[in-house]
Amino acid sequence: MGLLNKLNQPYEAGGIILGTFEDILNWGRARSDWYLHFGLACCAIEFMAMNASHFDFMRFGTIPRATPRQADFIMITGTVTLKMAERIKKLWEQMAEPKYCISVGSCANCGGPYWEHGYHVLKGVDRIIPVHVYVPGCPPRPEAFQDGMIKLQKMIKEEAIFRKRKKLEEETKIELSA
Amino acid sequence: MTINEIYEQLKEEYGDSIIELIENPPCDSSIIVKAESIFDICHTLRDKPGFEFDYLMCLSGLDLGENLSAVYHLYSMKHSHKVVLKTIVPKDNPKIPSVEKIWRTADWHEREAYDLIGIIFEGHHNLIRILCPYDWEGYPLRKDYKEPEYYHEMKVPY
Amino acid sequence: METTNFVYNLIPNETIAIIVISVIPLIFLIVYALLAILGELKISAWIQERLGPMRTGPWGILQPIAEVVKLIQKEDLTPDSANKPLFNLAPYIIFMGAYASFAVIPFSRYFVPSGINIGLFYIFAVGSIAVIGIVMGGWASNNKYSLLGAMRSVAQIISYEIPGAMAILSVAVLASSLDLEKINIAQEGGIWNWFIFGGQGSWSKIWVFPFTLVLSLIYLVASLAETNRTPFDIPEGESELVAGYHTEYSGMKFAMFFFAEYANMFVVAAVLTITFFGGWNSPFGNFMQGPGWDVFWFISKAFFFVILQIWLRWTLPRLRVDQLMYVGWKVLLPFSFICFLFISLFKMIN
Amino acid sequence: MGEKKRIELDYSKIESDRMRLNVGPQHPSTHGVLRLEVELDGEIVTEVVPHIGYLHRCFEKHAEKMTYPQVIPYIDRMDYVTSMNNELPYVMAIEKMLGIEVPEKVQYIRVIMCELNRIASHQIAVATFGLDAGAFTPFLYFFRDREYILAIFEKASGARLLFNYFWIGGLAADVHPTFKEDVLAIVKQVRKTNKEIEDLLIYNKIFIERTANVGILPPDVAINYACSGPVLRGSGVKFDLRKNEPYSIYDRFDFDIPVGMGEVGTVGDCWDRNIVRMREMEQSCRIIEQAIEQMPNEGDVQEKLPKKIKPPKGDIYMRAENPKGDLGFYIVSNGTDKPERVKARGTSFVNLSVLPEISKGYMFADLILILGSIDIVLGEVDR
Repeated sequence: MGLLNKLNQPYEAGGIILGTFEDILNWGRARSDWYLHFGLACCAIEFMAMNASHFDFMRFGTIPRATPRQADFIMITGTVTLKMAERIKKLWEQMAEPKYCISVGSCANCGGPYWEHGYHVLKGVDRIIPVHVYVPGCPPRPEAFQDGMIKLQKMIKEEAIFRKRKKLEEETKIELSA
Repeated sequence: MTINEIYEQLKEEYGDSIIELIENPPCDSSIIVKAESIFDICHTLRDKPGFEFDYLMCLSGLDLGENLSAVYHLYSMKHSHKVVLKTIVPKDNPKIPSVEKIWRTADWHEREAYDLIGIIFEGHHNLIRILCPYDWEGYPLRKDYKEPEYYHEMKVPY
Repeated sequence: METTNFVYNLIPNETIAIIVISVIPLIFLIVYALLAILGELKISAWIQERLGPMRTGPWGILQPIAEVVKLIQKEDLTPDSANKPLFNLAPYIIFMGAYASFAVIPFSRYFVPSGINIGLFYIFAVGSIAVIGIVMGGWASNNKYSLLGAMRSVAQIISYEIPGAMAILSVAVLASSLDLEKINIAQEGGIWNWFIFGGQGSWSKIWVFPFTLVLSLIYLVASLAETNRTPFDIPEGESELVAGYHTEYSGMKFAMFFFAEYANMFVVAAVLTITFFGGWNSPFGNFMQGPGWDVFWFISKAFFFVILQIWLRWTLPRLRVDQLMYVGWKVLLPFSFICFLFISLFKMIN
Repeated sequence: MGEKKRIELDYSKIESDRMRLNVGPQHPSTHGVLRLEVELDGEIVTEVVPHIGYLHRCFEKHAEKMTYPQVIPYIDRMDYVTSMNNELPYVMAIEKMLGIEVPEKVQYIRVIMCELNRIASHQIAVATFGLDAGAFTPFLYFFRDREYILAIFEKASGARLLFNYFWIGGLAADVHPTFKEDVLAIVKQVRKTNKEIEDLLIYNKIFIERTANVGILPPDVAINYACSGPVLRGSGVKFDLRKNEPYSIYDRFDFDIPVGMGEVGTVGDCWDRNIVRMREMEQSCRIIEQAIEQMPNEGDVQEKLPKKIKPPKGDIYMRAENPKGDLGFYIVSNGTDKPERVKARGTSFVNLSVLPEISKGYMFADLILILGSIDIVLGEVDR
């Protein structure tokens, strides 16, 4: 909606209100992540197990959506082949902002066991779409999935909505001084 | 029926088209047949009483270096006997008659062999790539295959 | 007994009072929708031996609020090839259809937003507006899945409205009125006077009981179909049509569909409550009867049916299109006609 | 409810526009990354063209570059829900070429693991089939139980999904001391859940209406398409490699082959294929119980093998009964420690090819169910 655009004016003052407001907005986005599950291979089965009663992915406030339009993050679970890569790119483009990506499993991260002779395997989904969280493993245990989810939530919570540039500057200053 | 009996009977019927019987236990024995007559032989094997190989277990393509080869593993549900047929064709003219009309399951097997090895099955109704993308170049399972640098602007090697 | 709206007593100015009266259902609707979403998440989790959302607030009870906060921030996509005016209009029409029904729903004898004498008729009329929104959204999305979903949905809602209406009509016959308040008042005096047991009257009403029972079941089934809930959720059947008619919607527009679905669930549950289950009346006669209890009884009965819908959703498989039509036209419709006929005869004899 | 027959449309009499719909590769119910090009006349499917290869990971190319034991992890990743069963024919083929007899204890552990994995695989199959029909809850009940089975695998091999447990000439490691009790407890739990699912889903009126008389596969067509496993048995053909061509030690156990009988519809419909899976779980339980009883406690789990495994020159085709059907490996050895060619006869690959044949003339919603009843795993289709 247009709400964000209006608030995104370069205010100089008003830090507290915007800061609190930012926290609330970030809280909402971090706590209610609907996902587009892009099940490709073995990791998808682990992901199904993760959705099931033992691990219960919905505890994190996630709801599976079948259509990319309503999803907040895409979960790439499995080997990305060259034939598939273009579809993933298309789906990523169909998703509504703000959007995130979790790459699960060695195959999606870097090609996994297929990195050497895999003539038809894309060596890492980050070659076509931006990835926010990598979950290693072949396949990762459900606990690793949960850790990835918590990492994503943490990342969203610390995101800057207003005065992005200023925050970035501060962050780089801290990094440089450290 | 053992593979030797099948070989004898086929030899009787087809003569020169049946080249030889290879036996090397503990591995499988196989009958090497000429590529041109594979359709007729398969037809006989499926329909003639006593053979009745109604089940095509597997159809594999092989790269033998100079030649390409197609291997047919047949099974009979009625008599529970098996036979392995092999055909060898030169790499520059890899044409084998399709057995898709005999066993419908051969449809996808042949498309796969065409896709990965590059054997052309004559008489197949829809011989297009099946596993690789339709615009893929080369036959990946050939020994001399080199993977492409780029596919649709995506880098292929690591 | 003439009912009065307590808001008019509180606020002398009529214009302000009307605004307040129309806002109260909206607030109720929003609160209810948040509760229902949480209920859906939690009930489904309990049925499936899970916990459901746990990390947003204590026991995850703030989950629906987080969802709303998020949906507000989502980008509002309009596909390039979509018909933009219709695409943007559709969610509002659907929501309007659901919200307009609240104008006549009597929460208590002291709070009836608009006491018109054709309440039942009105609910059915505005309920059908949603169909226009669905077909608009489905067609304007320019997506084949949306179109298929919208077409299925229209066929389904229209065909299930008839048995539903027949069921409601028989109540109108029993109560001799289409006015929702009068229907409520006609069921006063304990559980035996509810229309599921034939309304007020002598013991001879026991003959009506099988027919009213069947009719209330018919209405329950038809209402499931009208709100696109399982086992009749084929318009948005996830395993076939991705997300049905709202496949291309994102952000707040999708939230409108979402809200409208839950609002519709409440409307059908409320109609069922009013027509067959005594509305605001206490099941114990004069015990626990009063202005406050009215609201309590009405809402708890309606929530029971909402929970029933959620329960069914997580238990049953989905029907197919042709089976759905079969059930609607060849099973429910003849049965509802037969029951209606008997109830009318009974009313004539009495 | 309504008579559901395959609808034959006569286009000489009616004129209607047809719509081409693309289902997949990202679709909630294509069981992974299958893409179907569907031609619809209203809701009726007039043509289905499956496009596969979206998960073509070229396992066969890798196998040529690896030594024989190194191929096993790739075989795990082929049909990733039945890894134990995948490994079995491969190691049996190499063992046969090398002429190795594996120890008695290993045979029993292999059989028990395979049967447990068969149960786990069938649980996923029935669960996702229910999901296709819109029933979400049975899915979670099955996955709850599957976790217990995975716990056994994890205790034995250290992995939850892709085990690399069957090695040539034996096993990677011995089982846990409490193995027998754990397995018997699971068998009990599986039976309990199956009862529950039968009440909740299998004999549900709506479910029967949806699946009976849908996607009928006649036995002769099934054999001609070389279907196997529950797809073939659902059509009433009593064929199971464990009985017809016993490998490993399957001839020592007493069990039945369930076949589709058309109890609620026609022989070979979706319901039959599904019930065969349910009943096979029971038979697997029987096999496990017998195997646990007969299994020796003492013994080694690994045969002494040369450092480099070099099977003699030649080729071998070995097949075994995978949960999804008969899985075959055609292995060509050139006498070195790397195989010349490993070709896998993917069960799902062959079973899937029958889909266009049996889905024409049904509704679009039925197509999804027919696909679900075939129970494919795209990892094996595309390899």
